[in-house]
Amino acid sequence: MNEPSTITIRDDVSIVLAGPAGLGISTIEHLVPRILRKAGYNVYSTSEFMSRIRGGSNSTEIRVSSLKIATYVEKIDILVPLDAAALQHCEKRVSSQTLVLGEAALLDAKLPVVEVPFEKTALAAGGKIYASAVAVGTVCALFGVPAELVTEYVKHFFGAKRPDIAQKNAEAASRGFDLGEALVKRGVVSVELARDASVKDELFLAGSDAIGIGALNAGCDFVSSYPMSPSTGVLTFLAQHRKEFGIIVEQAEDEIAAVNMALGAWYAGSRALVTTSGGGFALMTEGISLSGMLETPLVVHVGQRPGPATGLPTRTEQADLELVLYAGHGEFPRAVFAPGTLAGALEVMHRAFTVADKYQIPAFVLTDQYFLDSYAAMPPHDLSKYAVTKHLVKTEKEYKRYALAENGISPRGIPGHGEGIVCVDSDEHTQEGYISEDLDLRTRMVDKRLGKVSYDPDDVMPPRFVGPDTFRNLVVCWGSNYLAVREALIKLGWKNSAMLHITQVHPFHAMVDVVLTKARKVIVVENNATGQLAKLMKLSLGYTTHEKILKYNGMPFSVEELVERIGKAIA
Amino acid sequence: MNEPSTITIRDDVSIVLAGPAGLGISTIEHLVPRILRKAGYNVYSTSEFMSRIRGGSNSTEIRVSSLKIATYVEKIDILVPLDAAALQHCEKRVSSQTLVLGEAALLDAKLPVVEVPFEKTALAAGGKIYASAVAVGTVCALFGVPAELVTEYVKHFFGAKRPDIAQKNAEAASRGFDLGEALVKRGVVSVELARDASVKDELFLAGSDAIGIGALNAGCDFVSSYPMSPSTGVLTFLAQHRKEFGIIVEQAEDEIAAVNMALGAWYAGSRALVTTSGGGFALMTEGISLSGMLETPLVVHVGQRPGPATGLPTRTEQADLELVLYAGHGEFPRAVFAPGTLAGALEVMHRAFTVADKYQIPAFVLTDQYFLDSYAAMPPHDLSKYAVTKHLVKTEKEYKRYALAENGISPRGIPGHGEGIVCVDSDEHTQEGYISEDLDLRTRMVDKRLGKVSYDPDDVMPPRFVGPDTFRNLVVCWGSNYLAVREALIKLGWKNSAMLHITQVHPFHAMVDVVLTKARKVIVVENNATGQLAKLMKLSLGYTTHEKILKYNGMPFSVEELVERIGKAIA
Amino acid sequence: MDTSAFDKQNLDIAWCPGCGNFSILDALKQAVAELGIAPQNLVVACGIGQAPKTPHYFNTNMFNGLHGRALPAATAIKASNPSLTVIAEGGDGDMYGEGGNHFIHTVRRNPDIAHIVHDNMVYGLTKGQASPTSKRGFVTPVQVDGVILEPFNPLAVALALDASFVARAFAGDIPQTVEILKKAILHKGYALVDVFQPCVTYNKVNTFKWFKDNTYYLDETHDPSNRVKAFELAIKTDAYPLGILYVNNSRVPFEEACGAFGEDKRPLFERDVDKKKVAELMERVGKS
Amino acid sequence: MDTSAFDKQNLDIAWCPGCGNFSILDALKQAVAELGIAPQNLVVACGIGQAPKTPHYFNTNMFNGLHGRALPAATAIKASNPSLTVIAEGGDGDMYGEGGNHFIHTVRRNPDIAHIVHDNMVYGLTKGQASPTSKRGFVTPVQVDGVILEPFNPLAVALALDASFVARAFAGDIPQTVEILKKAILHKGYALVDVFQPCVTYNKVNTFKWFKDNTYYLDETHDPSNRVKAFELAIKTDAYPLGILYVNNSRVPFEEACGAFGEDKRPLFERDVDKKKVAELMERVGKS
Ligand SMILES: Cc1ncc(C[n+]2csc(CCOP(=O)(O)OP(=O)(O)O)c2C)c(N)n1
Ligand SMILES: Cc1ncc(C[n+]2csc(CCOP(=O)(O)OP(=O)(O)O)c2C)c(N)n1
Ligand code: SF4
Ligand code: SF4
Ligand SMILES: [Mg+2]
Ligand SMILES: [Mg+2]
Repeated sequence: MNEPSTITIRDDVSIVLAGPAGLGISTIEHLVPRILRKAGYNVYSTSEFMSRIRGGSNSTEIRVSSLKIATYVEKIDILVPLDAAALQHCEKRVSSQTLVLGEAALLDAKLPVVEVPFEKTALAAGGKIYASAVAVGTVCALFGVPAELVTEYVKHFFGAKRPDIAQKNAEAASRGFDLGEALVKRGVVSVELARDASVKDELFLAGSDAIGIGALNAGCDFVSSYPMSPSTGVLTFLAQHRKEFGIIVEQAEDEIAAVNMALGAWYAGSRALVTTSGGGFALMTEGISLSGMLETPLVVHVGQRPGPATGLPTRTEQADLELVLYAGHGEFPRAVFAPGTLAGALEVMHRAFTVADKYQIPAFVLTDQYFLDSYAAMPPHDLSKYAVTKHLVKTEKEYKRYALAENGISPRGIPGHGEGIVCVDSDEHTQEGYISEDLDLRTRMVDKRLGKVSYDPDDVMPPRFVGPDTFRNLVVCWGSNYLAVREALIKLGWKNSAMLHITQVHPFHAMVDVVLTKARKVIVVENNATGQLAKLMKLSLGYTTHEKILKYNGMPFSVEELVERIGKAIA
Repeated sequence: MNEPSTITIRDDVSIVLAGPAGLGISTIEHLVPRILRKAGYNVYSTSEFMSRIRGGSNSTEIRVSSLKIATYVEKIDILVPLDAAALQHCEKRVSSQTLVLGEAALLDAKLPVVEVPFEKTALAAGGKIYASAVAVGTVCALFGVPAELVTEYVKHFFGAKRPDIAQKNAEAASRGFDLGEALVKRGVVSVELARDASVKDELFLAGSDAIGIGALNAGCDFVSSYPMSPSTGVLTFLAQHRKEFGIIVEQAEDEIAAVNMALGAWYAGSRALVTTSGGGFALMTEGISLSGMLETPLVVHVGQRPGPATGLPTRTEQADLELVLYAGHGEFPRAVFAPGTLAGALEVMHRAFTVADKYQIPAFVLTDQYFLDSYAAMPPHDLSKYAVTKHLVKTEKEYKRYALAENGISPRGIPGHGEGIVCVDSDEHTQEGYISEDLDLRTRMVDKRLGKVSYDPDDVMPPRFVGPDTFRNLVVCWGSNYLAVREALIKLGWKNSAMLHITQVHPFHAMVDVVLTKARKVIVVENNATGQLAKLMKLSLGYTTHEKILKYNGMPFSVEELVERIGKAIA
Repeated sequence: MDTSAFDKQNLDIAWCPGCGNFSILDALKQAVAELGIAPQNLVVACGIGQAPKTPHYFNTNMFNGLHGRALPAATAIKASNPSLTVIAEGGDGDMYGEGGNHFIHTVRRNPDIAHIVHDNMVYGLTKGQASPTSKRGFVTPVQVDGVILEPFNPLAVALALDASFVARAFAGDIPQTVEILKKAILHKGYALVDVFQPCVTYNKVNTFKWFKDNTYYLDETHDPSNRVKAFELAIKTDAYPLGILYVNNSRVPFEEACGAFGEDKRPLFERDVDKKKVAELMERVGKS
Repeated sequence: MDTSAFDKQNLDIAWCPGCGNFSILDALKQAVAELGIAPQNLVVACGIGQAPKTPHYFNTNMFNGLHGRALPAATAIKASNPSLTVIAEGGDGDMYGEGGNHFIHTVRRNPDIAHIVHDNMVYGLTKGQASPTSKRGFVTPVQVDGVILEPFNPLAVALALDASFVARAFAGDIPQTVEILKKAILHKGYALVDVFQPCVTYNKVNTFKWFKDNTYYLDETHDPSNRVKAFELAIKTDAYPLGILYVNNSRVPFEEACGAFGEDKRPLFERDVDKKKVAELMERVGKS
C-alpha cells in the first residue's frame, strides 16, 4: 500500500488509539494526554470500550486543539490501531484525511497505512510489551514535544512500579519518538497547533474524579455502594481517598443495603452518598420512598448506561431521567441534577448535598458513562466557595422530629446529640415520629412533605443559556451534551439560535420557562430514544418540543453529527 | 339518654358495624350482607381497618338499597358500635338521623342510643362470644327478613366448625332477631326498601375475588408473590384454589424473587402473575426492566395503599400510577389497567394477560385497598367470552428468539418445545439472543422493542363514557372511583356534565382524546395528592385539567363528598 | 430494676393480649436499664411487622425503616457514631425472609450491634402466612396444605458464617432473656439473639406450651467457643437449646476496622470537611 | 466424549486467556454430553458477571437474567416444566452477594436444579473488587487496605440449611469436575457445586497454584450423610476439601411437593384453562 501524501492538521487534531483490552492501550491513554498538556496543548480524551476484560476492540480519542474543547468528534486525524480488529473497528471513521500509523502487514489493512514499526521497535527495546511506550513516543513527537519531556514523564509514570521497567519504557518511548520525528521530517504529517499558556494552571480530570471531589467538598463522609459500571469509578475514587479524609467507604452486599445504609448514616448525622447505575438504582426504589417518608436526606449519583436491564454496560445513554423522577411509591418531593461540565459537577454535588440536607429530601445526580470516563481540562476552581452547612439541631428534652413547621421543614435532630430522642418512622406518623392512623394528621403530614417543594429560588440551580439574546431557535439539552451542543452551534455560527442547558432537571428553575417562552422553535437534544426531557418540559411547563434530536446506540453525540442534525433543524 | 323518635329509612340504608379487631366483627361483616341478599336486597359492603390484629377501631359499612349501588357513603343510618371506642371512632359520621343501637352504659355514649342489650342477650345465650350473632339477628330483623332464613344461614355458616357451636350461634341470632323485631314493632325504626328479584342471580364478590377469578380465567397458572396488604387477598384466593386448578402458587422469600420467578415461569411457557403493593412493586423495578429487555411477558397486580414507604398499610390511595408507568431503567413499552367494577376486573385481567403475551411486554393492573376489600354484587358474567390464546410457537432448528420482525414482535418459543433452543438475554443481544456490542444492531433492537407500542386498536381498552352526549363538563377518573363518581353525577342530575372512566391508563385508547376534545371543562377525581392521571393526560394528550378533586387521607371518596365537590366544580 | 427512664405514658399497644412481644419489650427495657444505658444513647433500628413495633413502646431513639432493611441502617448508624448503643430488632419474616441477604452479610461485616429477632414462626402483621422459620406442615391461608420448605435455621447459618455471638432466648422466661440480651448488648461485635416468641393469634402450633416443652437451657458444661459443637446443637430439632451457643471474641467490629476512627474518635457528624485538603487532592489528581 | 451437540461455531469468547472459566465450560459441556441430555431439554439460567457468560458459549437454552437473580428464575423454569434439566450458573458475587437471599431460600425450597457457582473470590467483570468469598486482607481498588469482612462460606451455609447436595470442585481438574457436575445434575433436588476458579487478571492471590496447594479431594472414608462432619470440613481454612461433602436424599424436590404435578404430569404450558371450572368457582364464591 502507498503512503498518503502529506497531511497538514491545523488547530484541532483527533488522535485515536484502538486495540483490544489488556494490551497496554490504557497506558497510552494515560500518558499521551498528560505529556501533551505538559507541552502546553489543550487536550481532551474520551474512551469507548466493550464489556470485557481482555480482547475485543476499544478506542480512546485524544483531541488536541488550539481552543479549549472537551467533546467527542467522529473524525479521526491520526489513527493508531494496535491490531487488525482495531483498524476494522474504526474503519467507518477513517477518511482520506486520516493518517493511519502502524505495520500494514500486521493490520491486514485495506487502507493506506503509514508504516511505523511499533512492534519491531518494541522488540528491539526489550519486548513486545513496550509497544505502547513506543507509540507514546511517536505520537508525542508529531506534536513537537521535547524528547526529554516524553522520556521523563514515562519514567515518572512507571517509576512507581520498578525502576528497571521505567527505564526500559523510557527507552522504548525514546525510540518511538525518533520514529515520529522521522515522519515529521519526511513531511508525511505536519501539525499546526497553538499552545496555550493557561493549560498549566488547569486541572485534567475525569468526570468520575469531579463527582468524587465534589462529594468530598460537600462534606460527604459516608459512601455505601455496590459496584456497577459506569458508576464504580466514583466509588473507587472515594475509596482511594478514604483514609486521608477519615470517611467511611463500604461496599454493600447489594444496592438495597447500600441505600438503607446511607439512610441510616444520614439519620445518625453523616452525609452519605450512594453511587450506582440504572439497574442498581432500580433496586433502591423502595429506599428512595423511605427517604421521602422519613424526611431523611439522601444523595444518589446515577451514572447512566444503556438499558433496559443489563443493556450495554460500558456504553452511554441518558435514559434514566424518568426513572429517578418517579422512583418510589407514594408522593414526596425530590431534586434532580445533571451536570454538563467538570465545574458543573463540583457545583452540582454541593447543591445536591445542600438541598438534600436543608429540605430533608432525596437528591439525585445524573451523569453517564461518556461524562464519567472522559478527561477534560478545567480552569482553576475555588472549592471554598461551596460552604458546607449541616442542617442539624441539638435536641431538647421534648424534641419532635416531625414538628409541624410552617414551611414543612422540621428541625432535624440526630441521636446522641442533645437531650431528646429522635424517632423516624416509615409508617405515617405523629409529630413525635410514632406510627399513627389519625387520618386528619395524615393529610397534614402529606401537605407538610409535599409543601417543601416550594424551594427558596436560591436553592434551585439556574439553567445555562448560551447564544444571542435575539434567538428564534432554542436547542435544549441536559447532562453531558452541554459542550457538544455548544461546539456544534459555534461551528454553525449560531444562526438565530441559542442553547439552554438544564442543569437542574427537577424542579425547573423559573428561568427555564422564561427562556422557553421566547423561543419560536424548540429543539431538544437527548441521548435516548423517547425524549425524556422533552416530555418533562411538556408536563411541567406545557411546552411542545418541535424537534427531537435523539441517539441511542450507546455512543455519545459527536460534534459533526450535531452540526448536521441541529443545522438541519434550524435551517 | 333518651331514645330518638321514630326513624324511617327509605330506599337506601347504610348500616355501620364498628369495633375492635378480633371481637367477632368479621362474623357480622360476613353474615349480614349475605342474609340480606338471600332476602332479596341489593347489598354492598366496604371495610376500613387499622394495621393491627387486635384492638383499635375498625368499621364495616353495609349499604342496602332499592337500587344497584356499590359505593361508600359517609352517612350512617344504623350504627352498631361494639365498644365505646368504636362509637367515638364513628362519631363524625353520626347525625340526628342516625340510629345507634347498643348498650348505652357500655358505650359511654354522649349520643342518644337505642338500648339493645347485645351482650346481656349473648350471655343468656351461652356467653359473651355470641354477641356478634345476636347483632346479626337484630340487624336482619330490621329489614323484615324471615327469622328462619337468619337462623338457617347462621347455622350453615358455623356448621363447618362444630354443630354445637352452630346451634348456639343460631340461638343467639334468634334472640337478637327478637330484639330487632321488637324495635320495629315499637316503631323505633322502619325501613322501606324495595326487594330486587335479580339479586338472586347476581354474584357477591370482593375486588380480590374478581382479580383472582379473572386471573384464573385468563389462564394464569403460576403465582409468585410476597404477602403485602392489600394485595395479599389475591394471593390467598389463588392459593386456596391452587389444587383444584393444578396451578403453582408460591410465596417467595421477597418481591425480587417473586418477579424473577414469574419471568422464569413465562419463559418456560407458563402464564404467571405477581400480586403486590407499592412498596413490594418498588423492589421489582429492576425485574420490570428485565421483562422489557427479555421481551418476556409479565403481569403484575398492584393493590395500592397510601405511601410513601410503609405509609398506611391497610388504607386506600391511588398514588402509584406514576410508579408503574416509569418503573424500570431504560426504555420499553408497557400497558397499565385500572378497573372500576368487578366485571371490569374480570375483563382487565384477561386483557392484561393477552396484551402481555401478544406483545411480550409487562402489563400492570392497578387496584387499591378500597376496591379489593369491598364486596359488591355483579350480574351474571359470561367468562367464556374471554378466549385464552397462548402466543407460543414450536421452535424450528434455527429458531431465533429475537428475529427482527416487521412489527417488532418475534414469535416466542419456549424451551423443550420444538427443535430449536431459546435464548433470552438481559444484555443487548443478537437475534439469536446472545450478548452483542454491535451498535447498529442496538439501534434496531431499541426500535423493535419500542415499535411494539403501536398496538392493534382492538388491544387497547376503550374508556367508559357515561352521561349526556352534549356535555360541557367532563369528570375524568380511573380505577376504583368509577361508581362513586357516577353515583354523585346521578345525584347531581348530570347538569351538562358527563364522566369518563379511563380503565386502560396506558396507552390511552383513541377515544380518550376524542372525548376530552369535546369537554369545555375537565375535572379530574383522584385518590392522591398530586393528580397523577391529570399529569398523564397533560403529557400524553396535552390537556390541562381545569380542576382536580383530590383526597389522600387514606379513605376513599364518599358519594356525598363527590356530590359536594363535583357539584361545586360544575356549578 | 427501675426501668422508668424507658417508660412511655398513654400507650396504645397494638399487640394482641397475651402476645409474646410484651415479654420481649419488658425484657429489653430491663436489660438496657440494668446496663445503665441512657435513652438518648440507645438507637433501635427496626423494620415492619409486629415485632418492629417494640421501639414505639419505650423511650429510645428509633429508626423504623423498611420491612427487612433494619440491619444495613443499624450498621451505618453504629459506624457513623460508635458511641451509640445500637440494636436491630424485627420479626423472623423481616430479618430472615425479606432481609435474609442483609442477615448473612451483616454477620460477615460484624458491626457492634445486638440483633434481636422475635421468632414466632409466622407472619403476624400480615395475618398468618408462613415465615422462613415456620415448621414443615404448618398450615396457613397461603400454605394451604402446609409448609413444604425446610425451615430456616438462623443459628446454624450464623455459625456457618462464624458470627461473633449466637444465642437463643424464649419470651416466656423474662429473667433469662434479660441476661441473654445484656450479654448480647455488651458483646463487642455482632450478636444474634433469636427469641422464641409465641404468637397467640396466628400460630396455634408453636404455643407457649410448645416452646416450654421443646426447649432447654444450655448449662455450664457447654463450651461456647466450640463452633462445631454449637452447630451440632443448632441443628437439633428434638429439643431446642436456649442460651448462648457460641462466642468468638477474636473478631474486630466493623466500625473499628473500617478505618474512620483511627486517631479521630469523634462521630462523623462532629467533623468538618477540610476544604484545603480537598483542594490539594484536586490539584494532585488534576495535575498528575 | 463427543460434545459436538453442544458446540457452537465462530465464538468470540470474552474471557481472558488462561481464565478458569474455560475449564468450567469444557467440564459442563462434557458432563451434559455424557449424561445424554439433549440441548433442547437443557436450560441454563444465569445472572451477570464473567461466569454467567458460560451458556453463551455452548448450545443450550438460556435464560440470562439479572445480576444475582438466576435462582428464582431457575426454580420457576423447573417448576413450570419438570421435564427440563435446569442449571443455575453464576459467579460468587452474583450468587452469594447480590443473590444471597435467593441462595439461602432456594436451598430451603429445594428445586431439582444444579447450582454451579464459579468462585473466583473476586468481582471479575466489574474489574476486581472484593466478592463475598474474597479472603481477609485481599487488596482491591475499593478494599484499599484489604478486605475486613469474614469470607462467606457457601458450603457451611448450605449445610446449615440442610441442602440436599453440597459439593466443591476445582476448575483446574476437568475430569473430577465433570464427575461432580454429573452427580449434581443427576441428584434429585437442589445441588450446590461451588467451583474454585482462578481469575488470572484480578485475583493474583488465589491463583491456580494456590488452589492446587490449598485443596485436597475427599476420599471414600468421608461419609456424605454426616451433616456435622461435613460442616467441620466446610469451615476448615487450612486446606479446602474438594468433592461431595454432603447428600441428603430424603428431601422432596419443590416441583414435586408444590402440588401441581399430581395426576397431571404435563408441563404447565400444555394445559388449557378449564373455563367451566372457573365459572363454577365464581358461582360458588359469589353465592356462598
Ligand atoms: C417490601 C414489603 N413487603 C411486604 C410487606 C408486608 N409485610 C409487613 S410485615 C410482614 C411480615 C411480618 O412477619 P414478621 O417479620 O415475622 O413479623 P411479625 O409480624 O410476625 O412480628 C410483611 C410481609 C412490607 N411491609 N414491605
Ligand atoms: C443490579 C446490578 N448491580 C451491579 C451490577 C454490576 N455487576 C455486573 S457483574 C458484577 C460482579 C461480578 O462478579 P461475580 O459475580 O463474582 O462474577 P465474575 O465476573 O467474577 O465471574 C457486578 C457487580 C449489575 N450488573 N447489576
Ligand atoms: S398477631 Fe401474633 S405476633 Fe402479632 S401481636 Fe398478635 S399474637 Fe403477637
Ligand atoms: S477477569 Fe478473571 S474471571 Fe474474568 S475472564 Fe478474566 S480471568 Fe476470567
Ligand atoms: Mg413473625
Ligand atoms: Mg467472581
